[in-house]
Amino acid sequence: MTTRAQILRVLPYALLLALALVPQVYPAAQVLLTLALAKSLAVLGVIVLLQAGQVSFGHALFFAIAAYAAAFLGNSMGGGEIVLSLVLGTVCSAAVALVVGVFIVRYRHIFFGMLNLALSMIFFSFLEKFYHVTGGSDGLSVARPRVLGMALERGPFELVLFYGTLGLVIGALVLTHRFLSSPVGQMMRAIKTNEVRLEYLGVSARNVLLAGYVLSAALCGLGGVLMSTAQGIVTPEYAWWVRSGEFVFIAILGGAGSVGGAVVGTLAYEAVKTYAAAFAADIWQMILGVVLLVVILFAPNGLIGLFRSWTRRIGSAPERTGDRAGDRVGAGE
Amino acid sequence: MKTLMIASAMAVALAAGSAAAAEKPDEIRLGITAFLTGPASVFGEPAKAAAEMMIEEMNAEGGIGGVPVSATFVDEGAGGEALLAEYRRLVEDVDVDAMFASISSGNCTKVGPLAEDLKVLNIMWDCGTQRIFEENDFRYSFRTQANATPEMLATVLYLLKTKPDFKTIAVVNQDYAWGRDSWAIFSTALKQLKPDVEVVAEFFPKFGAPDFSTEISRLQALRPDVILSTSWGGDLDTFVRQAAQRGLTNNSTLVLPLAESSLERLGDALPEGHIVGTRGDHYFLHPEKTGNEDFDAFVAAFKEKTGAYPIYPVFHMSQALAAIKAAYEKAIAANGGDWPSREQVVDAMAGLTFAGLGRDVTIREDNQGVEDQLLGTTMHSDDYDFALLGDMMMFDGDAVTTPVGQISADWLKTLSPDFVESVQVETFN
Amino acid sequence: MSGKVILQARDLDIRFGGVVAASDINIDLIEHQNLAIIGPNGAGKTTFLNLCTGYLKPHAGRIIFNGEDITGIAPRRLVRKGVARAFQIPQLFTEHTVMENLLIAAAAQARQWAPFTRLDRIGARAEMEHLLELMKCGHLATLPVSALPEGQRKLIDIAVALALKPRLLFMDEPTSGVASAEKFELLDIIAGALAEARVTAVFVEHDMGIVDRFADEVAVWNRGKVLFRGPPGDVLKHPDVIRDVIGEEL
Amino acid sequence: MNAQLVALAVFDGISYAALVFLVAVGLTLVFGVLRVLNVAHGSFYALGAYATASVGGAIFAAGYAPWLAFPLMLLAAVLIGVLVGGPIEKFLLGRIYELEDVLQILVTFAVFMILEDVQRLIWGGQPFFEATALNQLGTVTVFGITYTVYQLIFLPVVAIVVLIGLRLGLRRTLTGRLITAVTEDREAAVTIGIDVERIYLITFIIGASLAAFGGALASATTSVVPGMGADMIVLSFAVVATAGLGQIEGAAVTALLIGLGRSFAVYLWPELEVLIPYIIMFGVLLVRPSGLFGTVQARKI
Repeated sequence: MTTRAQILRVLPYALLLALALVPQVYPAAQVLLTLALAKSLAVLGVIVLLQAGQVSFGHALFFAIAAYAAAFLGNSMGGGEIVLSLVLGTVCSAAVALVVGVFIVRYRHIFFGMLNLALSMIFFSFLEKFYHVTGGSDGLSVARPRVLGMALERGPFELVLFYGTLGLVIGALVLTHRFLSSPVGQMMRAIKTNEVRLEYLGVSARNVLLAGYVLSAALCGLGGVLMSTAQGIVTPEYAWWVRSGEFVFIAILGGAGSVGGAVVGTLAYEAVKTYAAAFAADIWQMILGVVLLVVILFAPNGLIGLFRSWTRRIGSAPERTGDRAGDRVGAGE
Repeated sequence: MKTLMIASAMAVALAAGSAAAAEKPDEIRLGITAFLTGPASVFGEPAKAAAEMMIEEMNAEGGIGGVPVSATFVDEGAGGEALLAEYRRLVEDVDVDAMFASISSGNCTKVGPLAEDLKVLNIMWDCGTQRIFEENDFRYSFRTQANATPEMLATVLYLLKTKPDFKTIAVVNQDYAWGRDSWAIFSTALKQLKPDVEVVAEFFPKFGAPDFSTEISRLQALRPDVILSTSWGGDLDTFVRQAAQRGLTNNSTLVLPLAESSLERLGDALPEGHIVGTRGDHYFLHPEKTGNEDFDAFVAAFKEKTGAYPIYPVFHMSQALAAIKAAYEKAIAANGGDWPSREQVVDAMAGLTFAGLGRDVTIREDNQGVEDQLLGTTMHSDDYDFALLGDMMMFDGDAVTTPVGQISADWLKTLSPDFVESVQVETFN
Repeated sequence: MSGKVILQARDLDIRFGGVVAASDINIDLIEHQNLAIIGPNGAGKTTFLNLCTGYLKPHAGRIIFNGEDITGIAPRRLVRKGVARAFQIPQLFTEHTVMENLLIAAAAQARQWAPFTRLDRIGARAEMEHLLELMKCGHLATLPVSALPEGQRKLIDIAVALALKPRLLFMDEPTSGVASAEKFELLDIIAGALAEARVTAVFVEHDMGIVDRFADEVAVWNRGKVLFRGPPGDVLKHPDVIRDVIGEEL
Repeated sequence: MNAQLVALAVFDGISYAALVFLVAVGLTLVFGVLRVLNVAHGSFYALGAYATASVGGAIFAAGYAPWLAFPLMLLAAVLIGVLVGGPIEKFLLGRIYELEDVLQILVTFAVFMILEDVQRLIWGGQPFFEATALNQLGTVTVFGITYTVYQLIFLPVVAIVVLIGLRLGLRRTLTGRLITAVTEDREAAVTIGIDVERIYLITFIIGASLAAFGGALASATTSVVPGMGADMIVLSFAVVATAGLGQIEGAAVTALLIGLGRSFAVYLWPELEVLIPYIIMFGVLLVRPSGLFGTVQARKI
C-alpha cells in the first residue's frame, strides 16, 4: 500500500465528512453548498455523456423540465411533498429524454451539441411565451414542500434539504460510477473511440447512447428539482444555454474522466464564482475564463486529474503496475 | 421623595433603554444589488455611481444618526444563484443592516421570501413588478418607488389627455416579464378608458434583439396612430433609431414609458412630439426641483463624474437612501434617542415619508411606495443636443396606484372613461 | 467443392461514381474451408467484405447466409447471426485495455448490458483469458490498446471478432503492416485459434506464401469480378493469375 | 398575405440574412480548416462593432468627412482580425489542436468570457450607436414603405461580394488553394509539405476579420451593447450546423433561409420568430444529418 493509494482511498471520505460537518462548522455556507451539490448532479449528467465523447450544449433543458414539473406539482398541492417532487421531476426529465433521445442519439459531436442546444432554447422560449402558465421570465415560486408529510420551518427544512441533497449526491455518484464501470457503461465509453467496432460487435451504439442520455437527463432533473426547492423559485433561466455551458465548464474543470469530478468541480467553481463576484464584481467573468484556460492548458484532466498526478509524484515510483485502476483516468474512483 | 422619583424614573428609563436600545454600531452596512454586467448595466452603473456619491455626501454630513454608511455592491448579472448566494453571504457573514435589491423584477421576486427568512430589511429599490406586494405579505421588504401599474396607468392618461382622438395602436415590447406585464396593464387600462381603440399589432421581439427592420416594415404598412414600447436600454435605442431612420416616427406617435433613461444617448435620433415617461418623477430637469441648490449641484456633480445626466435609477437610488436615513431617524426618535434595533428600523419603515431627488414618496401599509408620475412630450432645444421633455404633466400617485389589498388586473377593470378627468394632474411647460 | 454452403453471393453489383467495385459477383463459401481472396489493389476485395458484412448495400444482387437473405442488413444484426469481421486497420477501443476490449465484445455477444455489474466481473472473463492465451497475447491483457504496436493490434482485432463466437469470419489483410519474417508466425497463431473455435474464415491477402500455406481455397478478384477460384496449388500457378496478380505483387 | 407583403417580407429577410451570412461564413471557414468551433467568434463580432462605433463617433464628432465611415469599417475589421484574432490563434489555439473537441470549444469559450469583460472594461455598459454610414446612403421607398438603402441594398451587395470573393479567393489564389487543401485533407496537406500552421493562422485571421466586419456593418443599424456577441454566436452555430460544417455556400443558403423564415414569421406568426433558426435546423438535419451541404465522413476501415 503506497502513500498515494492511501491518499486516494481516504480523500473522498474525508471530503464527504468535511461536507457533512459544514452545517455545524460553517453554517453560512450551508445553503450555498446545497445549491452547489444540486448543480453537481447536473454536471454528473453531463459527465456521463462526455464518456461517450458527446457534449450537450443544452442539458439545462432537463434541469428546467424537472424543476418546472416539481413546481407545478407543489403549487397544485399547496406545497407538495419533497419526495414526490423529486420522483416526478426526475421521471419527467427522463421521459422527455427518452422521447427526444430517439432522435438526438442519431447525431454526433457538433450536431449532437447543437440539437440539444436548440431543444433547450425552444423550451426556454416556450417558458417565456406561455407566461400565463409559466410565469414568464419571472418564473414560478416554489412553495416549501413537506418532508415525508411534515411541514418544517425554514431552519430545519434547509438542514434536511442539505443532508438530503448530500445523500442523493453520494447515491448518484455510486450509482453512476457503477453504471459507467458496467458493460453498457463501457460500451458507451467505446462510442467515443470506435463506433464502427461497436456496431461490428452487434451493439447498437444509438441504444447505448440513449441509455446514457436518459440517465444523464435523470441526473440533471434530480439536480433541477433540488435547486428550485432550495431557491424557492424556478425561472426560464434554468433552461438558458449559458447554464448548459456552465455544466460543461464545470465538468471539464473538475475532470470529465471521473464521477468525482462533478462534485469537486462544482465546489471549486462556486467558490471561485462567489468570491470573484463578491470581490471583483466587474471582472468575475474574466476570472472564470482565466481559470478555465489554465485548467485546460495545464491540467486537461481537470482538478481530479491534477490531484492524481500530484499524489503520483508524492507517492513515489514503486508499485507502478500494481494499482492500475488508479493510474487510468477511468470511470472514477 | 423627589430624589426617589427621579431615581425610579431613571431606573425605568434604564430598564426600558436596556430592553430596546441596541449598541450604536461603527457603521451602517448596506448591501446593494445592481446589474454591473449585461444589458441592464445601463441602469446599474449610474445607480452605483450615484450611491457612491450620495453615501459619501451623507457621511460627510455625519452619516445616519452619527454613524457612517458603507455599501457593498453585488452584480445581478452573475445570475440568480450567485445573487442569492451573495445575498445570504452579505446578510449572514458580513452582517449588513439592510439590503437594497434589486433592479430585476425576477430578482426581487426571488429575494423577497429570502429576506423574510433572514429577517433583514430589504428595500426593493428599482424593480417594477406590481405583483410583489399584491401577491405577498412581506414584513421586511419595502418598495421606495412606484410600480408598473401607476407607471402604465399614468402613461395611458397622458396619452388620452394629449392625443384623445387616436384610433389604432401597436405594441413592440421586449419578450420577457416586464414587456408582457406592462402591455397587459397598459392594454387593460386603455380598454377601460377608451374602449374604441383598435390594437393592430403586438410584437414581442426577443430581449436584446439587434434588428427591428421587419417589425418596422410591418408597422409602416399598418400605420397605427400610436406605437407603444416599454423597452429600455440598447433595445429601445435600436428600435427608436431604426424607426426614425425609416420615417416611422413621422406617421405614428411613439409612447415610450422608459425613454427618459435613453434621451441623452439617443441624441437627435428621437424626434419631437413623442411621449416619454420617467417611471415616477425622475428627470434631470425636474420642473419643480431645478433651481433647488442641492438638486442642481448633484446633477452637475453627477454629470461631471460619469459624463452623463442622472436617469431614473439614480433617482430610485436616492429614494432608497433617503428612506433608510429617514427610517433610522424615525426609529431613533421613537426609541427616545437611543440606537434602534433592526426590527425597530423595519417598524419605522411603515408609513414613512421621505424625499430623494424628486417629490415626496410615502410607504403605504402594504409596503408599496406611492409616487407621483411625470410624463412629457419630446421637444428639441438649443441648450442640449438631445430631446427634452415639454408639455409635462404630473399625475397624483394616490389616484393612479392600485388601492391596498387589490390586484391591479382587477382594479383596472373597474375603471371607466370618466376616470381620465377625475385624476388630479399638474401641468408644466 | 464439398461441404455445406454457408454463404452465397448472387449477382452482386455496386459502383462508386464511375468505378465498378463489384460486378456480377457470384460465389459460394463452404463451411470449414478457409478462403483467401487475392487480387491487385482496387480489385474490389475489401468492397466484397464490406458487402458481406453489411457495411455497404449492393445496388443489385443478393447475399444469403445460412439460408437466410441478409442483403443490406446492418453489421450489428449480421453479427448476431454469426458473421464477424476483422479489419485491415484494426478497429479497437483505444482508450480501453486489451482485456476490456475482449470483455466488451463478450458482453455484446451475450447481449448482457448488466448496468450494475462491473465489466471485469462478468462471467465471460475466464473464457476471454483463454482466448487471449490462444492468441499468445495473455501478457498484454492489462495494457491499453493505444500502447500496442500494429501487429499486436491486428491480433487483438481478430481476438475481439472471435469473442463474438462467429460461424464465419472475414479478415481484411490480417498480415499487412507486419514484418515478413513474422507473418507466418502470426498466421500460425490465428489459424490455431480459428481451428479451435471452428470458425470458417475468409481473408484478403497479398502474400502468396501465406495464401499457399493457410488457405483451403483461393479466389482471384480483378476489376470487381471473380476471375478464378480453386485450390491454391492450381490457382497460384495459372499464367493469367501470375501475370495479373502475383506479378503485380512482386 | 398579399403580394406586396410577400415582397416586403422578402426584402427584410434578405437584409437580415446578409448580416447573418457575413458572421457565420467566418465561423464556418475557421471550422473547415482548424476543426475548432470558435465561440470567441461572437467576441470578434462585438469588438468590430464597438471599434467602429466608438472610433467613428469620435472622428465624426471631430468633423471628419462622413464617407470615412466605410473605409473605417474595413480597417476596424482587419485590425481586430490581425491584432486580436492573430495572437489568439498563435499563442492559444495553436497549443490545443491535439486536444478533444470539447476542450477546444471550452478554450474558445474561456476566451469569449475574457473578451466580454475586456469589452466592458474598455467601453463600459452604455450602448453605443453610430449610424453615419447608414445616414450617408439615405432611404428609398418601395410599395409605400421606407427602407434604408444601407439595409436594403448595401448589406446584401456586400454579402454577395464577400461570397464571390471567398469563392474566387479559395479557388484562384495560392493561399486560397492551400486553405482548400487543408480543409479537404489535413494529413495529406502535411505530407506534401504545406505549412499548416501558417494556413491556420491566415484562416483564423480571415475568419475573425469577417466576424468583426459583420459587427462593423451591424453597428450602423443597431445599438452596440454588452452581450451582443453571445446572441450572434448562438445564431452562427445554428447556421454552421444547418449548412454543413465548413460549407461556405451552405452558410449563404442557410442564412437566407433563416432571414426569410424570420421575416415571414413576423408577418404570419410573430411568436415563432425566435424559434425559426432552430426549426430550420431541425428540419434540415432530419432530412440531411450532416447539414445542407455537408458530407458524411466515413471512417477508414
